[in-house]
Amino acid sequence: MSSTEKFRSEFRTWLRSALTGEFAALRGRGGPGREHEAFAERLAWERHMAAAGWTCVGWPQEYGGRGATLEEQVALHEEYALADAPARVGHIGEQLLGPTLIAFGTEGQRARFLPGIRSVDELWCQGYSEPEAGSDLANVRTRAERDADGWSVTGQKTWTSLAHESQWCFVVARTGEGTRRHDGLSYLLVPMDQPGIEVRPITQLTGTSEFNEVFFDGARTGAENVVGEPGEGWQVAMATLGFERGVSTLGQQVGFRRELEALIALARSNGAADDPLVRDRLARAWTGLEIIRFNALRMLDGAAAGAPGPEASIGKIYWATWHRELGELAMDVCGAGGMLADGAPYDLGDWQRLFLFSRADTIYAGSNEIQRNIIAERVLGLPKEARA
Amino acid sequence: MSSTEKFRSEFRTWLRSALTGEFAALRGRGGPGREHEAFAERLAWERHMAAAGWTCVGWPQEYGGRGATLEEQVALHEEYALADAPARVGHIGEQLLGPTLIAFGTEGQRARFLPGIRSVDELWCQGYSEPEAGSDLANVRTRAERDADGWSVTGQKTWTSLAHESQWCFVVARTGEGTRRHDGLSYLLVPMDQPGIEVRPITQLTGTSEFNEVFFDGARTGAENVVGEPGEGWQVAMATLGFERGVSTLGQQVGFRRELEALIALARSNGAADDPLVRDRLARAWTGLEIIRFNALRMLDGAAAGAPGPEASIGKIYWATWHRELGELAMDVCGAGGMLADGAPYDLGDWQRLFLFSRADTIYAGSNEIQRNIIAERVLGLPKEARA
Amino acid sequence: MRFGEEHQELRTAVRSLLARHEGTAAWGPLTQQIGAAGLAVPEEYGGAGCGPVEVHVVMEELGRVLAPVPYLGSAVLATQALLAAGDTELLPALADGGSTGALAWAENGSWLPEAIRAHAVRGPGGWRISGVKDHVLDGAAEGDGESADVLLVVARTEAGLALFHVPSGAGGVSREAHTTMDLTRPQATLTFDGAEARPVGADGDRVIAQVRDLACTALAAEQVGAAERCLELTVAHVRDRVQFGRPIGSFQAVKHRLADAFVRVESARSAALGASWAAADGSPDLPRYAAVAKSACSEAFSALAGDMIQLHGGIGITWEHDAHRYFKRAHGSAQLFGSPAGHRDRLADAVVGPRGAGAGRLG
Amino acid sequence: MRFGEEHQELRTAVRSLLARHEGTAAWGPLTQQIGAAGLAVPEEYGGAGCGPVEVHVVMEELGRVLAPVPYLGSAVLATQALLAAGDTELLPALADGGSTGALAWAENGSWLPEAIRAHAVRGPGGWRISGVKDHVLDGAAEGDGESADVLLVVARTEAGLALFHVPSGAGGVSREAHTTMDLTRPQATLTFDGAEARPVGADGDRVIAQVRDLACTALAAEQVGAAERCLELTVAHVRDRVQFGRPIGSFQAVKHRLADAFVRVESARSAALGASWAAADGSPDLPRYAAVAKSACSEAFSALAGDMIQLHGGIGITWEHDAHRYFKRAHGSAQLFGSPAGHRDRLADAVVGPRGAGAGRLG
Repeated sequence: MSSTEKFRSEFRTWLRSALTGEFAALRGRGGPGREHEAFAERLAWERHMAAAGWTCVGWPQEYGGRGATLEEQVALHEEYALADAPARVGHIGEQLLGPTLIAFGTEGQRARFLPGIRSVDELWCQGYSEPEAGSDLANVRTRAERDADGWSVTGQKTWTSLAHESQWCFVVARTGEGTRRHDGLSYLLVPMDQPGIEVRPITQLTGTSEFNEVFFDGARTGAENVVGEPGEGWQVAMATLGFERGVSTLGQQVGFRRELEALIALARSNGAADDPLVRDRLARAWTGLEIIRFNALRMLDGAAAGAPGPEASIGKIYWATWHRELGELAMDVCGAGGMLADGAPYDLGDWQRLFLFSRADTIYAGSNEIQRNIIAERVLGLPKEARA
Repeated sequence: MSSTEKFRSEFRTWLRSALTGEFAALRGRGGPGREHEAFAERLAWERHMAAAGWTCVGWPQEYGGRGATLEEQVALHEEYALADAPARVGHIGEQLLGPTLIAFGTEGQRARFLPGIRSVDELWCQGYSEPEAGSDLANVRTRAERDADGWSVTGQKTWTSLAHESQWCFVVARTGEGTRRHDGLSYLLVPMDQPGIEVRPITQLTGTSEFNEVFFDGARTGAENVVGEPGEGWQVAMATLGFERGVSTLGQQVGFRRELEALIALARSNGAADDPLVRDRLARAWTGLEIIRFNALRMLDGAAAGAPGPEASIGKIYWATWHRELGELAMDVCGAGGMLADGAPYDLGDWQRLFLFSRADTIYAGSNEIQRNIIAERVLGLPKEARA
Repeated sequence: MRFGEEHQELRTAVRSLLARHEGTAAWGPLTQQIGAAGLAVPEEYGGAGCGPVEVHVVMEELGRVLAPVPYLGSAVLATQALLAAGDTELLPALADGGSTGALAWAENGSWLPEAIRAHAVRGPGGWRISGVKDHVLDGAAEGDGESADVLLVVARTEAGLALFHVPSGAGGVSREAHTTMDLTRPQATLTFDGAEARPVGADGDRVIAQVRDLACTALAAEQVGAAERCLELTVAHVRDRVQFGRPIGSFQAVKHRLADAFVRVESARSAALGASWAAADGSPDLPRYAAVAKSACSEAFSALAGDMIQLHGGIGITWEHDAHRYFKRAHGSAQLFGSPAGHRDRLADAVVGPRGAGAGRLG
Repeated sequence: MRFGEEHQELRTAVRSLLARHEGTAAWGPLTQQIGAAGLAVPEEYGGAGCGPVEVHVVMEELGRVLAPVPYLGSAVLATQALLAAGDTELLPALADGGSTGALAWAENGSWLPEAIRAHAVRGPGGWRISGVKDHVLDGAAEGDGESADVLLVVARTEAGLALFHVPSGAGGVSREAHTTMDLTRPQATLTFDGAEARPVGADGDRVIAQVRDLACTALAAEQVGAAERCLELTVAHVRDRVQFGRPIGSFQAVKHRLADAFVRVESARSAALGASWAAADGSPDLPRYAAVAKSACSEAFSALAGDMIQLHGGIGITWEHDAHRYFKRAHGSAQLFGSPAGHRDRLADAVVGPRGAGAGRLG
């Protein structure tokens, strides 16, 4: 048995025994559109995982990880999804901030923050997007001023998941004077529980709120809480995005597979599977799913797997578009019944949530349009767009 | 009976009696990919039509036409196609140059050229595209110099249909000094039978040659043969393109309908019609065909019908894309047999010709990309593309 | 296929009324001031004696603002069913908006006649209906709202399909209001358990086929209006929204996408107009054109609503922005009266001929 | 799914050889210098003992230049059929390129086993085959060219399908060369009328299923190579070609289209690699992966070849430019061994389960 398979088997065995008792009810909870579901219980579950050493497995051992290989991390993601374990709550710290600190942080920052992430005692949220900046980090308007005591942050962030539940936020703010575009940005770590921060939920098209607006009005953080050099936060922020598009997406195809299998089961039970057009689309969806998996395996096998480059854009466009189309197919499998919610006031069914939420897939974390620009310019070497 | 229906019935009756005897064998000849088929016979047929007063019916009576309404012209196109009459040879003069001269020509030009077009004694070809200019008339490099005796034209045109068969060519050439883009172009009428002109056929992807390159090396034409003011040829050329996208496309859906009906008949006979995916695509093709017809009827009914504006771009994108997809569907109806030609050396079947030729539909007469620019900027009012 | 001045006036009147009266509050003024409910009803029954072209205009305008009024359910479905069946009694109240009608038609998610299992039997006390009807527009209001008071039901009899009127307050009728994903178009499930019923006219197969064609035609017009509005709002957004130092509407990829969207909207409009004019002319080709219009306009509206969300970026997936309302209406209206694929299947039967092998599910 | 150094070397060797030897002239050097025909043949039969991954590399390279060599027909179809059937006698000649093999398989435009009507009967003088085989790659050369000399035929016997060898020069065999739309891949129709035949191995059903999977996998790799080349040539063209005062490759609509094309090519490559590695591993999932690869790569290549013509504009539809050759190969290779829809149908049977109602035509 390869070391990956040993790792897989060990985790599977642990999961089987752990996801029982009080935790058994958590199976399948907290998925897309249901992020707030049983939050406290999921937090408890994740701390249970941490205690057994199953969080942050990809981190080096010196920072509390297991130094797991990419193959092993994928195996863990797969087994986690196969067990129908609940959606993670500490993933932003584990998958985004942790690797960023390991790559760019000071030893002091690592010592202060990594243990809390690993033990799931401190949750993190991401302060990148702004209402006027959209996908363009160069347009960030949130400002941070350095004074005797540290940093004072003022501005507005949006599309911040888990802002209500998090203790900390990593914020990209403008600190350089008179500069535009990528220069003069800094990457700050800001505590959430303070008077200078207000969180307002954004109600989404499902009627639920998984994202928030976060208002900073002279919010404070210590002088030591800047990652990388002040003014060079863009490089750090881009690396974090690279982590987001890299390792964290490798396991997602397991979740996609479960969605597709559930959809096929629905189509079988309601007769849609006898419709040749639906069958063709289901087979097409299956084809796309295998390609998502092979795309991910190629990234894993490639030298670039550790530091995802423009190639990651292929995977993002492909799976985002695939998932959106799965939502459309799901509604066609549902047929006319897909018009009706499960109940009042606006309790949508799983397939409706998929249909609606998957519209965000091609927008967030670098929209399809942004990804196409990246591919065209960085991979194909086509001329840059003329700028006004 | 409406006047249109009377006109239709009169033409149908004439066609039924005329397309007999020696002409009966011309049914269905000369379609896309077969433009050279039975050319002399088709010319004779078209002169026969002219003698009966059925050419140039949309022209005003004073220029030899019947002043037929747009509805009547459509009816004529429909009946012509329904009778499976051979592809026209004089259409470039009748539909493009004639209306241009009527709108922009001098009385002398009208008197000199319109009768020959109407009687089909003189055929015309179009000298717009150039190898380096592509779809952008502003990049025309062919030059015309004015001297004591008239104009001397030097340059190269391409994608010129019927150049071998035509007596005259309308040419867009640069006559202004040092100017770029749309200024300084002139619209010249140049006789083809002279030493300064050489015609070379372009072999296309079907292995046949429907288009030509035309080389002008000091080709001569008289001083009187400029349409509109010298240097203002762009406006004239654009109006001609408007005629091309306007009236002449109104009847084409009849030909499309015949193609689709033949494809359905093939699908019925080879069993493809039992394939639900093929059925769905055939029904989709039928839907598109009705939309092409309704698009054309709306243009007819609209105030803009006389001078097609940017709305014509809708029709062009729609039918070109539809026709290209019909070619793809045709090959899927043919199945594996579609890989084999009818015979050596490279005698393709009708469906293969449709498949290959329809790729040109989205390129010529304003590519889909050009049409999208026109719609975005002129109809939707979106900002112009930044220019280098 | 050209609108006359009177159509433009009607359009202007409806549009300005809908700008003044939002939501369900528009229904009163629409019926009383414009007589919208009776537009397509002959004058002798209290209507304006107009027809499908005027309905087309009204539906386009209602679609633009996703007006949550019972026009489609009452003024199109119920009214056209009564007209097709030759009723004279119930029409006046529907035409002046004093009553609201609902047509109980679909069963098990299908609007195909062969899906109808509800049956009516004639007993000593008259006709009695039993069965379960889905997706009844305005069939029951949620909470304390009002439900349609003129209830029409398509049911199977020994002689084939027939249209019935179930009197207000009849026993054996239960109405269950649903929460719909598209909150602007209420639907109900109606259950009949030996409910008292009165037959309306004869030849229910013809009635239901005609109602289907007119309903699809009207709904296609609504889809065009809504799709057009998606395009307008999106064009306005991309002109205003600046990213990377430029309005995003100056990026060619955005421009071309919107150009394609324009082609899609205008081609859908052609399909819808073609069906509306065929309906006005009483063309025998209406069934085909209605299938063309319903399938093409459903797909165009869905595409436009999807483009609208994508090109609005993050704001497009919030509840505050209207994009999601159009997106949900696009889904619901595509499913209503049969999916695009279902209509193409019907079209294929007509233009390709029946299938040799067994047919698939014909949604 | 990572190529090793030896694969890169093989790729470089094939690419540079194909650059030096154009057209059919490449076959001699390919077989003699690189041993391409025997790559996937065990060493004891004169091959290199490699497998599907090496075949993948060669097919990608052949696809890039649309090399008109009998690799697919002889080194894949015929050779793999013999390997699957357990033949040892004919393999060496195919492996060293001394002979060229052809597999007569499809009938009536279908590669499905159930379409096979050719039958073999055992008489006093041995086995005799009768039937008509379509689309036999390299089955007969046009004019005076050479035809395959190792002729294998799949035919029905009382015990099911079986693979037969029809000896060179056997009576009752007629070969008709076709003119193909894609002139770079010759096809023939072979008619057998009681032709003498020798059975090769047993269990023809298993043999043909395995050949189908390996053939689809190899062809998918060829499609990826060709699609990649379409993209390269198109990217080079749009960088050079100036219109409206700018290289057309600087227009965002062109850039995004090519970005989508890149996603398509690379995703197709993932599908093809997945199948090749599964074949190399002897994975029981190969049939599913082969169907995924063949359908996805067919559609990707067709899309790329179409984009190539469109983005080249007028020059793209001339005979002089290579675009049409790729376009025709895309069509032909999509049809070969079953259409994309046909493979998805097979996939649907596996992952969705059998249809309830009667199935449609399974191309």
